[in-house]
Amino acid sequence: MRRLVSGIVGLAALLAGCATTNQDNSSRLNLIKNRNELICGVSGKIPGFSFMKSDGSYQGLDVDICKAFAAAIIGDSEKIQYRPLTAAERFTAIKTGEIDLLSRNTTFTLSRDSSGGNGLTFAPVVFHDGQGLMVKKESKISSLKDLSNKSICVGSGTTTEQNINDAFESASLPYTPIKYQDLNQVVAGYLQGRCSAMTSDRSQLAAARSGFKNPKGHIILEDVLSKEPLAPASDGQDQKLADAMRWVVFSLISAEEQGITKSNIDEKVRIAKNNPQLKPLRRFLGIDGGLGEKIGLSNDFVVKVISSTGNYGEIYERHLGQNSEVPIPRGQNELYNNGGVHISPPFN
Amino acid sequence: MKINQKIFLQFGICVIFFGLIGILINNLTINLTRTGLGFNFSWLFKPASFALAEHPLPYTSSDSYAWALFIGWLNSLKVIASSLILATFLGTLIGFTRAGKNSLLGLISAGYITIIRQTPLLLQLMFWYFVGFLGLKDNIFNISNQGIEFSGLIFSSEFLALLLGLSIFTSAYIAEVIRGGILSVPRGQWEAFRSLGLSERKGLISIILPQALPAIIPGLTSQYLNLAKNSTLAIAVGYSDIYAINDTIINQTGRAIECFIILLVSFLLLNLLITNTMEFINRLILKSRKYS
Amino acid sequence: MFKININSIIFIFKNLKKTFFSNLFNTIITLLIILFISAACFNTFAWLMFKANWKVVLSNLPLYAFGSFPPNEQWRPATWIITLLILSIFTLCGPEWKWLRKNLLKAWVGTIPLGIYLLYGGFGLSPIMSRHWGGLTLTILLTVCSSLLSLPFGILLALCRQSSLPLIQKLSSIYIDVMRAIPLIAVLFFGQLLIPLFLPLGIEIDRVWRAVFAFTLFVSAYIAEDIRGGLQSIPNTQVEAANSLGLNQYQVIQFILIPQALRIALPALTNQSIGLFQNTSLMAILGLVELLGVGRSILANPEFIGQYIEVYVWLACVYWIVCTIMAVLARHLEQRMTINKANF
Amino acid sequence: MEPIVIAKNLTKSFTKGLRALDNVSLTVNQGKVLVVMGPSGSGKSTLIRTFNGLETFDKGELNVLGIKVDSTHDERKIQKIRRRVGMVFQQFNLFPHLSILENITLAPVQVQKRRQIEAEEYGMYLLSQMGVDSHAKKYPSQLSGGEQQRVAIARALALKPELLLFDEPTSALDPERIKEVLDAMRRLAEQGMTMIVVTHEIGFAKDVSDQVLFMDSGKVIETSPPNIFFSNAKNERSRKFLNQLDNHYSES
Repeated sequence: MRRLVSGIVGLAALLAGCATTNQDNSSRLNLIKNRNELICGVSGKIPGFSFMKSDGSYQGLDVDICKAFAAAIIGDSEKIQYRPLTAAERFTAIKTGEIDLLSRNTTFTLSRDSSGGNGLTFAPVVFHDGQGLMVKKESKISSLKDLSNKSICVGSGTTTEQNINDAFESASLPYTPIKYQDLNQVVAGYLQGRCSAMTSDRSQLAAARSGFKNPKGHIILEDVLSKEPLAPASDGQDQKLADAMRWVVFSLISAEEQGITKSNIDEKVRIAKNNPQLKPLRRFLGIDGGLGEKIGLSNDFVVKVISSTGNYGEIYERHLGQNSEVPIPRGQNELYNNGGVHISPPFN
Repeated sequence: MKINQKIFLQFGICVIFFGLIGILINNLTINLTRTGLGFNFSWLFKPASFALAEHPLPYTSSDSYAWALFIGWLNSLKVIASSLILATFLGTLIGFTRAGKNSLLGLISAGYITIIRQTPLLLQLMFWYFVGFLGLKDNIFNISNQGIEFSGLIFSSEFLALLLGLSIFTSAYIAEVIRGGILSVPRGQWEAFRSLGLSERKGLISIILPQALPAIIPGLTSQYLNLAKNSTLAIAVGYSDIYAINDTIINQTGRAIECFIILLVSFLLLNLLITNTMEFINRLILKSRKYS
Repeated sequence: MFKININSIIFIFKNLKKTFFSNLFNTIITLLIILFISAACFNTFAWLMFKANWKVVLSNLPLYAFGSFPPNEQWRPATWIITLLILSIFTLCGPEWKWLRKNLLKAWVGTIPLGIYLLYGGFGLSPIMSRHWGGLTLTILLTVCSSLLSLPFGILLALCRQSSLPLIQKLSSIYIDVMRAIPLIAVLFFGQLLIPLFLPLGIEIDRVWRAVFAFTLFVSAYIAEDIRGGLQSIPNTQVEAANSLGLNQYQVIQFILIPQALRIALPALTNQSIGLFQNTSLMAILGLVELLGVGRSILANPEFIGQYIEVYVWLACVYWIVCTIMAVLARHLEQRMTINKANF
Repeated sequence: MEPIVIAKNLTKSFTKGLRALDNVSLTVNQGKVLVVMGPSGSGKSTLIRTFNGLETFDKGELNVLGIKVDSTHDERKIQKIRRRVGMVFQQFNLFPHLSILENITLAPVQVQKRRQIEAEEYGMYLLSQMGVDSHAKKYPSQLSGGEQQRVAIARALALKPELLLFDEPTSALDPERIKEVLDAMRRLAEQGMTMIVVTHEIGFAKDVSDQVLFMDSGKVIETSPPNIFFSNAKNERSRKFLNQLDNHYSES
């Protein structure tokens, strides 16, 4: 009997050994190109960032970032498969290769970025946010202290949950967290009066408030519980994909800085081609320098990106601008030379 | 010859089976090393750093993940135990009215059963919570959308919605089990107690029900097990049961495999608890029948 | 189920009268119940007609039905659903039993490849990726595929559990018992998030099929137990009779045991598939945009924030109608079967 | 005269030490009808069930249609025997999920690999022989017991067997149905079918059988031609048994 068991174990081990896949340094970048499709993890439930329209398509800032990546990597901003993900499953989805990258209101933090933590790598921040609290005007709550012993509606499995805990704990205020699975449940809980306040990123609070019947009846408290720089992320082991993502985001910012827009990109390319002196512009648009190849993309990736999504300012204006459904003042999301914090390193 | 063949067949199947498992585990280890997570349980003793709305035992966010999971398990147990009692009560009541003579009540309970059985539990839970409990605007008899305060004890509306949703859903199934049990008692028994002059109610309780119990208990057990499993839908109404806490922890630590194993073990334990209790009850019933 | 003819109404009224007049207590109870029910009905009606805002349902009907399937290709899932409906009607008022068994069964099995072809496209239709599948279409696809896949699995497991080989018997018992002990959502979680961890790099299974796989793993354990019950209630004399005719072990299983076990287990099996249909709603928690998932997605649209009561009521109605159709079909099938009821 | 069944010293004991078969030896020649009688629990059923391998035995030898079987119970040999030996059961044991015709054609098509049409033709012929051909499309539960038993005989005949075993074929039937089954069996005997019949029907045994074998407690007590057995049984126990049977039938 023992011989039988050891034989089985041995055989199983042998079979397992045969099945070991060759661990070369192949990047997901090639996989995406071969597949001719980008699998992009989004939330699908956050107005302004990613939500489903009545025709079933996704729309929002996060979605446009996905499109920019698809344009850069594949050359076609429509070749995307969107995966709506819950907050809880998003990192597992990246680690298991279920999605190529994540563009889903994800806060850039040390433990998520590090190999000892969640093992991701973040692209540059696409939206600077901060966690806030929204309360009803009639409740006369004006600061964190007024929320002592009150219930607060939180989305589960997010940094918001941790931040609110840290904030109340450091102020030694007791509170009751009511945890829901996604934002519209948090909104429902808050509107129905289950909680005295709801907490989320301030952008999401604003977005949610814009959909309320009486937006003026709700105020977002001045207390900012945390910095929430939201950034796309990919698997930390995949340096090539991370590089590509990083510079696609920078290209959006840099294009706004240089005044290159969706409508004038062709014009700019023509000008750059005819003027050998415009060295920085020629490098940026991939006419000189071969920058794109260095990060595994085509040299003219910037042209593809801008002509399909426009620059960062255009994307912002489309989904979060004054005339959009979810108006959020640009504030610190302006460029560095305009009072904000977005800046792109040089394309050299 | 025959026996050898059998051993050979089993050996072959073993090789294939364990080989497959070997391949899968091998893939898992490769994938886990790739993600840099590895496989261990030492994180269980790090501080959880999230708060819980409901904790039957003292809990703060600086307690360990293990303690948080245990609290979750207790929360599950709490809602399972209480809805088990409520569901049995409701189910028996509806089962009786369904098998009883009052046709109006019978019609109502039949309607109740079709509505409850033909819509998904998840939807029902969300309905009870978001529409039912959160819809309560005023504070009547200490009932508000914050929950119910009952002589110092506070039951949150999440707990109550889950309790109510699970109980109502399970009661429709229990009612059918009870009805089946009652119908399994020979018609002659009804005639017998009626001819003795016993009232319908008394006859049902003292003559029919005891005889129906052996047919009812197994069905009841499986409904209880279903209830326990369905309690994991707590996540949809914001109640911190074992699954919801596992979910939060997976999100914070990324330890999906470990958490899944913990979930498996906790449910195997729950199952053992329920089946053994029911078996004990079953044996008690059988014993009492022998003496009588 | 709701066949009410004049006679039965008269009967009900007579009965009502009897309970109504039998004593004061009953009278009060009856009155209270009637009062309560009519109040509830009136309130519901008033809400349905005047208070509710049905725009959230009406303007999103294609979304509920087909998810984000491209509008000009929506005839494809529509064709499939209509085919299923027509088949249901045929089965309900079907002709002779024998013809029914020979051809309708094939037709039902044939709806799966038809559905997959219509959804995926290819061979003359433009290909559509599974990310576009959603709504009722996806719900039905999940139900139909999982139930038809889990049937053979369940039969195999049941046979293994009855096997005379101790090892196989143990393995399948462990599988069945463990599967029946854990909650469905855990299995679906496994399917969505853990299966990729067990696959080598570069091999991916579509998330819809992973859901189907997880449902199959789960449901087949339950089906196995139902079939086992059926197998156990087949008297041993049937096997003896078959043996005496020279049928070998496999022929006995194929021609005698499985057909009879399936007939006995039929009510349990149809209940499983109705349960499965309802349980596909759990995929909404795990991020698939099936019927409930569509509802949740729509609620995130700034235009419809906070209108969840309408959405829930609407979804409950859809689920209820489909489940009732399934239940009626199932009962019809069972009645057809009882004509040839086993005489043991 | 070729022997179809030769049993030598068959012995089978149950776990409690009781003997179901105790040193049973017998020979049945081609074209002969052997009737086995005995009180219930005497091992008659066990005996004929060993002939097509439904029961095993511990000691002894068995030769059916030239195929030798011993206590190892070789599955392949038993399969060969079963293809050439038909059996009719007390409870008919028709397959309830198959129509009458399907019941009959199943084995010829699946075991003997005959063509469906051919099997159906022959099946219809057998059914008409048994007088139940009008029920071919019906299901077993729609037939009376006697009809079912005649179908069961037709089913056993469908494999064109060289030996037919009957295990109390009439004891589950109403008295008025017994005759139609016995008549069918009589006709088979006239056509020269070799048969081993466990039955309590004295009339049938007297008229049709060539030999009567009397068993008690697993032992063969007596083997005699019917005229001798019924008029002048050698053994005390046989006589007692016959007396009881007579009483029973005169009462009923």
